[in-house]
Amino acid sequence: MKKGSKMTTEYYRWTEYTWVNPDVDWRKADTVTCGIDVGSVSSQAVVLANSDIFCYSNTRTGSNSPDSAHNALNLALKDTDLKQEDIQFIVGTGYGRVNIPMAKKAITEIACHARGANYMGGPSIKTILDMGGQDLKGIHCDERGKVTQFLMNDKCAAGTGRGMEVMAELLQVPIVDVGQMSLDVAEEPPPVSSTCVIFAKSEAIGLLRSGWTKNMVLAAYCAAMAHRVVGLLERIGIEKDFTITGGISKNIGVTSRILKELGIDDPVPLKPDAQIAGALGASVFARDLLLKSRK
Amino acid sequence: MITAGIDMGAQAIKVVLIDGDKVLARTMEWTGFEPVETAQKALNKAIEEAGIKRDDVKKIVATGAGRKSVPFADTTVTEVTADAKGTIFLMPSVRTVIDIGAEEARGISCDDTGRVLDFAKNDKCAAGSGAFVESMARALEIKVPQMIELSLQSTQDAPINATCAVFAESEVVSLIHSGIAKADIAHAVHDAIGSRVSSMVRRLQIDQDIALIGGVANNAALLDIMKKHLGSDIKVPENPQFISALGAALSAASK
Amino acid sequence: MGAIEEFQNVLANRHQYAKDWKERTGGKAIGGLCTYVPNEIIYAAGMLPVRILGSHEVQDITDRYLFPTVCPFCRDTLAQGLKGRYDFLDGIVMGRTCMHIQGTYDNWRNYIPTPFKKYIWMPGHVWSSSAKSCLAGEYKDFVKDLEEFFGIKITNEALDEAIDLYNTQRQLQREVYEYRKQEEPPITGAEAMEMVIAGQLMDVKEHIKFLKQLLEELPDRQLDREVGIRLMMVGSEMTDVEFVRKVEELNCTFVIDEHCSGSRVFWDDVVPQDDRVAAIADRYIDRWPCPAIGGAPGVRFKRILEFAKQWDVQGVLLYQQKWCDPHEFDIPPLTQMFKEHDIPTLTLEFDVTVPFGQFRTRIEAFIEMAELEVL
Amino acid sequence: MTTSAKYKTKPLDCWQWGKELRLEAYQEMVTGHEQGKSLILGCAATPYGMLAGLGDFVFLAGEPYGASVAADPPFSIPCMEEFESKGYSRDMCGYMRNFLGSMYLDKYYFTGGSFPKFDFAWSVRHCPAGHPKWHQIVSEFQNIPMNYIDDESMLAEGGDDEHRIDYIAQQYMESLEWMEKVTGRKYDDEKGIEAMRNYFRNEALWGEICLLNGAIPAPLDIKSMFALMPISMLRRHEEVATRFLTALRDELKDRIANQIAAVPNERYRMCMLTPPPWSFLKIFRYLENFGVVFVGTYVYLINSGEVKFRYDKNDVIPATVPEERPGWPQMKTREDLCRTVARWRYEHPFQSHLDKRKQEYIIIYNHWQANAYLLLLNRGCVPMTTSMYDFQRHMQQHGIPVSMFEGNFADCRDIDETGVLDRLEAFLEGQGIGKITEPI
Repeated sequence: MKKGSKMTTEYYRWTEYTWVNPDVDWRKADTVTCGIDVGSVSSQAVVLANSDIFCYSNTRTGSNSPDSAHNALNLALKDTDLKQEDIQFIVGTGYGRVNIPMAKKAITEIACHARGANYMGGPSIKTILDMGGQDLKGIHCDERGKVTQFLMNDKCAAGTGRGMEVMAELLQVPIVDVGQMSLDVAEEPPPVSSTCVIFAKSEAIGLLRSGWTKNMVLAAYCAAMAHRVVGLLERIGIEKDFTITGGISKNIGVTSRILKELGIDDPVPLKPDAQIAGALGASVFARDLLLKSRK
Repeated sequence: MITAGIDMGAQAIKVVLIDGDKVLARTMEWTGFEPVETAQKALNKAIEEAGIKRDDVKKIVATGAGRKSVPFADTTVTEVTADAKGTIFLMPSVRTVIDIGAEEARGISCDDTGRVLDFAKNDKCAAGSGAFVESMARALEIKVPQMIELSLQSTQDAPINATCAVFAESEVVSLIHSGIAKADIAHAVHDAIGSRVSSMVRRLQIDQDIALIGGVANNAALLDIMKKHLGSDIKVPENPQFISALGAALSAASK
Repeated sequence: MGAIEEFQNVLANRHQYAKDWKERTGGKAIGGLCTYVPNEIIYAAGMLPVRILGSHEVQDITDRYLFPTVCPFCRDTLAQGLKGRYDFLDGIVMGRTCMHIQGTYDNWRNYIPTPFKKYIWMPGHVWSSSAKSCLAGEYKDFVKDLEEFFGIKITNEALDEAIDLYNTQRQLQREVYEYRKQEEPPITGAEAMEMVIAGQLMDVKEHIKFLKQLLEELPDRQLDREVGIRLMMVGSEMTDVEFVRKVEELNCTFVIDEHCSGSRVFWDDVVPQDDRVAAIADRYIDRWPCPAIGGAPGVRFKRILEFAKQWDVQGVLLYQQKWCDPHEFDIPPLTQMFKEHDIPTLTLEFDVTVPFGQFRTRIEAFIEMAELEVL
Repeated sequence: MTTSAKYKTKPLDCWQWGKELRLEAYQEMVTGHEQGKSLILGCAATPYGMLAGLGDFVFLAGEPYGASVAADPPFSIPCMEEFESKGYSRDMCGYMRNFLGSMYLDKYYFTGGSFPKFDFAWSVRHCPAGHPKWHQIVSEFQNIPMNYIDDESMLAEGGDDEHRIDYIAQQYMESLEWMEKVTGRKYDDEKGIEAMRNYFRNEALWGEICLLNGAIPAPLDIKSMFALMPISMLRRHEEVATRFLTALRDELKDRIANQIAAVPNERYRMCMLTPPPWSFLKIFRYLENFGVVFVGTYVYLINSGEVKFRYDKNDVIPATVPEERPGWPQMKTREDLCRTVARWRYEHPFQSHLDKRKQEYIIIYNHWQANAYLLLLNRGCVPMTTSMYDFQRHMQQHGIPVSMFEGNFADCRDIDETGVLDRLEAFLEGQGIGKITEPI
């Protein structure tokens, strides 16, 4: 039982990265705060100097939260002269938020994503779709980025990052290429009938055997995923402006189809990075809490 | 008469060549994306191994999910029938056959001739299948064999509440995050499958010998748990993953 | 020992409690499925009414009896019977409501040895003018069956005493709920739950004794905890005290509830009349109904909203036992109703066991919405 | 190589007539209002003949409508998604989700035009909570009055039935008064009684027709039954239905006498308890390749049809109409009408006592000379699944082969078609039934 039995490359893996803002000197800042988002699949750390992003990182979550948090923070600080002890207040968020030793407070990713999206996209943003590793969240917030209502996917990781990874691995396609490939099809194939990771997998195998190209399968899967997400959003209702956060926000194959179904052509772009919304929001909260504690 | 049975599984294709009640060869290939070619390859290998010629093979019977797609098969038979036939041939005292495959689990009750009397399947849910173990292993960032070892070392119960494989995966992740030992999680995963499959099997009449077949039958941890759940010993034949193919080859003789 | 501890003991040793009671009094114990079983009549017969509840443990024993799309509560209760945990019962009584619990009763009567079995055909159209006489007829049959099967006599005196005791029990529990209106309730939601559930498991006289003790303790009972956000719990069956306790660790307190193992059980009294059984029947027709009693939700919705206002709740937890269609029907309109009154709601879908890790995020986020402190 | 018994076959002579009657009924649901008829929503088990007392009316039963929609996935899926987007759960009754979704979308299946507005809703609580709550959503959305009858006896046993029948009869009395109030019309007892007489007669006729399928070869197969049933389902109260069903019955007797089969290669007879998965009727065509004929389903034997089960004799015979039964009064007054309907409903309800039903399943199986049962574990229909495992056990104890599959009669997304066919093929192999290889 050899050949092709186990894939050698792990196609689902995306490369971890970090970013430092050259125009910000943290030593001049009155507050240096940090947010760490330990998600089910990826972890981010964002450091704010006053209200400016100083640096951030995006790493893969390991099987233990404290380590994942450390990795994320260390990577973020790697190319800087900032030390952990220089950070005045750290807020933890995400799946592992309760197990982040250096965090003074834990706040849910729902509040943090809203706050982070508000920071990056401005006060006009009212509806946020967060597509993470296993959770889908539809979030309503006010102009201050305060959550007014939210909805999460129930008991099923279908239509989430994990699902996409399984597909990438099955089709042996680098995860970063999935979105673009899914758009390179002559015409849109019918969506796969099941977004359940396991069944979509067997369905995909069936389709490939019946002669579909990888692109067609990816298109069908992205479409099904988008459809499921839209179903969730319809239950919470969409208000202008709309934006997407989380890992899948980088998968144009899914996002473009979601926007098409919703009839939205001008989603608010999130700069510098939609995937850090949670950690960024946590960092903003950290700053609020720090200032509050000084009063 | 020499006959061949081909099991067109979702993950692997298996071929068994028999002459009457004598097994001449067994081969297995990963299904890949051209199953028909793979099947042909596996068959040729088997013929080679058996040291016979293609024309010596008088009848070919295909079974398994992809059984209808084999152009060179004379006829087909469902996995349920094949499982029962193959198992009874090796273990005549068995009346209940449990087959846990990559994507579906089956419980079959049959008579002493291998005729199927009743059966239950959970083909709508992957939670009771080999794929479940694999995706859980992925969540634990270990390989399946490691997971089996760990499971056997478990000391604590950590029940997985989820009934859906995908959801269970997120639950496993949260168990990891809440600091539960990997061994106990591994055990919980096997227990989740074990309880699903055995509760399905318990819908059949079980009063005599039980056999576990299919690739997963080699999973000592799961076997252990199945025994506990069914409160009975469970027999495992040699080469359990070849039973369906064997059953198909046997049914060729009768068909 | 404080009254709450007493209740907790009964919960922890519920089956032993009933066995000891039988031992002590030489009386019989009758299990009840659903809240339309008239405890007054069972108690008047000198027997202990025991509400049959689940244990919230992972189980697969019911899978060959009930299709998995039967609600978790009904599967969990049947599992208890199949595991022999209720083998001390001398009888089981079912009050007709939804199909799910009827499935539980059907399998119970077929596969769990129980000497006395009674199915009470609860009228599902409580607004019909003949509903009361119909239920009175059912309850009179029930009295007759008890008398014949156990060779006893249920006297008017016994009925009067039982009616009086259960009205007292209801009255005292409502008084305890009054305390939950306070800015700093002296009793948590989990504790209140333990009180109400215990009342469905133990001898009403004894329950009353502890209720009185509790009412003496409450005025100067100090809880060393933050009240946090004031929540209401609305749904079908809820006996998972552990879940509620964990939720209340997240800076919130349940101050009121509307569900079939909480206030819905005890809120309405029996109004005495010459025909005692008819009086009891009237109570079960007039009480505010379970959603499985079809049509017009007005009654239930109105009271839910009144509760939310009187107890000054800041948020509502709507929980749904997966597959429970009667309640599924009510959740969207309930959500809408609260929305119109600016009370946020969080809906959670329950199964036999609760994946708290998953729910935690939603509950915390829900509480954060109400916490201005965070912003 | 298995060879199949060959029978003559020919289409039904009254097929065309039946088709017209069926289309008329569906048409009326659209045009009825313009013709000044009142349009009333109910469910399959509502004794809607009583409505005739209010004058001309068109009756739309929720379940058959939901079934028609479900049979057409491209129309059905958007309906269900619309319903779910309102926050309702996907595991609720499939008929209802199709019906309400089509109401919310304001798309009426039979015309594609807008969804009918009803004068009022009048349902029966035969699946506790289900139908009254379903109609409640309609009455709130369309702002129309609703009322319902509670009469399902399910597990009622022992004790005195009279107070139950009183209660049901009283509900009918109150319903009629309520109808007069909400429609402002005077209720004509004569008309109501007359229509209910037709209703009873046609139920008995349809029941008798189902029983005729006990003959070998079966003169009628389940697909034709599903096509003809709407007449007994939707027009039970009409005299024209009596004429049609009588003609159909006589033709079937004639087919039996001449050994004319519905399926020429019949060699293995199966029956069901429930409706089929409406989006998946091809299952029956597929099984004909194995020489399998479906001879009937229990649910349409007792719902939209009536038969008499003789538990002591272990057999089943055609039913008589209530007024011809010993001890039943002639219907003269409104009280008689309500009392008769109440007693009739109580004695043969949609959900009769489970123990009785178990016995009935065996009796009808034997009457139909069937070889096996096909059971559908119907997601989202509690009354039809709750005790299914128990029924299966009971059947197997009586030596009946049972094949069971999980699916949904009204939600195509819940059916794994290849999985089901695979399962059936395996089951038939166990029964020694393979595909018929020689051309039919």
